[in-house]
Amino acid sequence: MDKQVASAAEAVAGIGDGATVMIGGFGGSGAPIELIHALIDKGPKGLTVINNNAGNGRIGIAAMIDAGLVKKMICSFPRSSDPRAFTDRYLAGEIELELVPQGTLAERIRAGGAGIPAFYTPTGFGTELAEGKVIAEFDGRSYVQERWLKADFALIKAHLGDRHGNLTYNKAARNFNPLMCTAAETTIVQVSEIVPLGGIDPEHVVTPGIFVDRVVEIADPAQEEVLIRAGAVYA
Amino acid sequence: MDKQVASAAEAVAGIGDGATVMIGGFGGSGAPIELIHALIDKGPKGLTVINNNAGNGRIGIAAMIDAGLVKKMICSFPRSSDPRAFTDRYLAGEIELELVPQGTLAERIRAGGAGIPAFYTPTGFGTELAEGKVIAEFDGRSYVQERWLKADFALIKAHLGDRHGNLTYNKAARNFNPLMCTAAETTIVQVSEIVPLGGIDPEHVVTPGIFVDRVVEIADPAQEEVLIRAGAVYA
Amino acid sequence: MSTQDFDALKLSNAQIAWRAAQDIADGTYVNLGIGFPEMVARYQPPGRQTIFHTENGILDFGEPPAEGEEDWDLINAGKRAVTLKPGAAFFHHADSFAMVRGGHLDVAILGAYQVAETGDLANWRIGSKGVPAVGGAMDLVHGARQVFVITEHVTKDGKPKLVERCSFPLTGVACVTRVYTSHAVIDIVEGRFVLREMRPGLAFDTLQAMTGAALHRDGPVTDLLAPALYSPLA
Amino acid sequence: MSTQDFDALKLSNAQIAWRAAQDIADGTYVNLGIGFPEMVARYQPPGRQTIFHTENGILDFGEPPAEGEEDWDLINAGKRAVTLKPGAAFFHHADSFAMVRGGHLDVAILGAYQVAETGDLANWRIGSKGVPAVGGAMDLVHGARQVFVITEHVTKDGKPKLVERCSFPLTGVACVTRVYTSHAVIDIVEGRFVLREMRPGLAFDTLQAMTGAALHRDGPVTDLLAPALYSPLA
Repeated sequence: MDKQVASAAEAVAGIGDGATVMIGGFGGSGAPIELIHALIDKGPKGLTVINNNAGNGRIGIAAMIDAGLVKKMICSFPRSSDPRAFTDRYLAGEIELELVPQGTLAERIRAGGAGIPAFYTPTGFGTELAEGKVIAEFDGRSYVQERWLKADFALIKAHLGDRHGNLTYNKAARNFNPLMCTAAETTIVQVSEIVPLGGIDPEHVVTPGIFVDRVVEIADPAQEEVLIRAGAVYA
Repeated sequence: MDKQVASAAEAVAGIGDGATVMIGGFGGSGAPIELIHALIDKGPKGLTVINNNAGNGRIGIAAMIDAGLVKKMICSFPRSSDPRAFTDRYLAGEIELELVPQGTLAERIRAGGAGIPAFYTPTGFGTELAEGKVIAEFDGRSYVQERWLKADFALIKAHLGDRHGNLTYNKAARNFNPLMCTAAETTIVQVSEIVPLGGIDPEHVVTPGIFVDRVVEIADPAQEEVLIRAGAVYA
Repeated sequence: MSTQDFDALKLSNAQIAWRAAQDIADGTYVNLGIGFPEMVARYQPPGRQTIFHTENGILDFGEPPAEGEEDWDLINAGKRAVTLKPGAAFFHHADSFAMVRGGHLDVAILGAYQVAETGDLANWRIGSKGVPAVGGAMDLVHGARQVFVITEHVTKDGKPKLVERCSFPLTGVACVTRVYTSHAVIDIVEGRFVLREMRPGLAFDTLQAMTGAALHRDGPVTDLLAPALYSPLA
Repeated sequence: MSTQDFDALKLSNAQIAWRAAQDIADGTYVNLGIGFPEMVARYQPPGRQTIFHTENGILDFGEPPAEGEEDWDLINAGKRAVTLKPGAAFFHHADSFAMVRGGHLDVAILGAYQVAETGDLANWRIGSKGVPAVGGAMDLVHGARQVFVITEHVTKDGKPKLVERCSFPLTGVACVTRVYTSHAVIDIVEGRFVLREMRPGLAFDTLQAMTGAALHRDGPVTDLLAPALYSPLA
């Protein structure tokens, strides 16, 4: 069993028009920049992208939007330090938005990975984000029913990985990445280093390899926040 | 902030008659034997105990049952290598049983800790364990609604701990322990060693201290399977 | 008393944050909303230890690092670089919101556009224009044992922010337990604003006039005091 | 053909396990039920790598250790001591059943009291007496992409185990995809038993007579063969 692939381009093979793609990261941490840019090079159209944010500056998800790949964003916070790419298209009616509270977004993805088609949460009850949703009362309190979220592909940034797909993450770059690994039909991971089997202590594995399909080593990966502060543009 | 207590007896203080108590462990691994035995010494009655099994031999949960502490077991598998303590009382109608499929038991506890009052699972649909439960269809498939499970207290066995309650576990002794930490009003943990703050790498913490209330160091803790094979009796 | 006089009696944002910080007990787990609420961390009374939670997966983070020392994989929910204290832990977003939703936080401190006497909070969106963004606000208002709001007592153009019913889109229903304003400390008890503290020199009737719902008294009302503070953000 | 002749043609449990093992592709994730299904691990064809999952929180465990070398914190769901392979991982029970329920396992192999042509499985309880115990059986039948059953074709007293509708309490509805019996390999396709392999020398009519529901043919039926095997558990 060997899930290693040789390049970011090879890693994103098969992501076609209309696919739903989860992309890890929160703000400037944990975004799989090299995989995203390889996907831009490939150029599928009409994608639905699931991420906490909606892209920053002119790289990563923002560059996907600039390149016209994205039909719809599912996210909690499409405003960030420099959200021009999304904002311009959204206000022009050229991109759809499904706004999901951040904890609900995380739990919906977790549910998708765990085979839980729906769950109840207090979050959003009585707000416009619960409009049209099933409401139920448990023990005298009202809750909103939320559905699982799954994707065709997940693009993930991890720290160490092995050829079976066992993964660790770097600090708060963990965020949505381990959840998204579980909820996609095909999970594609870039790691800073591929270590031999057994190189990750079984006690320290954060994502077990069962959730991973492809692993590519990208040594010294770009850090989104650093790129944005440097004014980088991917086009 | 210091969650350390000096002894197992002090750790189980406040567990009174009628309490619901989650107890970690699966088969012979991960059972907090010293905490359980301290609770037997204290002697509360009418407890509801949540564990995967229902006690083995004459120690641990089996000894709790022998000592007449337990009114009801919530578990997935009340048969094991030597389940006499439970079996005898159950067949005599002296102890109640709520039988829950193992994955549903884990997910109900996880839901209790995560503020999810109910969720849907395919597990048990069409079986006698789903009788009387709400059934719903999602995307053409039928699912059973299950409710969260919470407890007044959790008795947990971990490996390393610090005074804030950050924890690691030993191998497959992890099992239900991290979940139960999250779902009890008061979570009581025995660890093999209390290390200084920072002694556990923040990347390797399995249970963050927010889920823990009391930590007691029990160096060289008893291992349930070893005790059972030795024919140990706690009375 | 004129609006100008009312303005003259107000606490600065730093002082509001200071006042809220006094009510955070030793050994508690706290989430501070992005922006203004983050100021609360600066004014923890000496000797008290608070463990701060951030939605993006850290418990027990500390001060920002010196400029140039930032690790951009070590940030808080406001995307600002932070440092770790000994005993910190990392976890993923589902575990992080399990802490929030599951009732494990002692206190969440949030800003507000409006707070209703029912405890309803509006703090995520003013109208229907622009790009909506909710982040973790709707999750944070549920689950924490106490939800504190820190806010000016009135808007910039003098309209009440404490109201009978919110007119802005809601963040949560019946969730706020206490409000620290520029002029008063007010508990929300069974659908009523109960005044606990007010600025010395302020008349109850003036405060009531600047408040969009009835203020109740239930026990003593003491002076709302705060030291002079230099506030780089205020 | 008499029942005695039918008996004479049957595969041993070890041979049934061997036959099932031939269908586990290289690079797959597999959960083996407690007891008889655990035998499948012994008969993996050389050169194929299977990663075994156990409900109690291990991926990629291996053979039992030598006697006296057991670590009783390193056990499988059957509570037997195991060892780790390089690349193993530990996780808690909720993550473990997320793997099961979430469709991440390629194959689950289970025993059976009865299998219905609908794919219904009864394997946890025979009657209403004694202490009921379900463990992970009801979870395992959902989620794995393929659910294989390994079983004798008939009960000890010669009654069919493959039936139109299960009379014993169900473990799951419409979940079994393939059945390996002592006499045949049978797929479940759209609510019908479809015969794929049968023992050489066995007449179709005899097999049908020993089966409690109609056997269909849809393509070639080949010989069910297995090598002679020494089975310490059989």
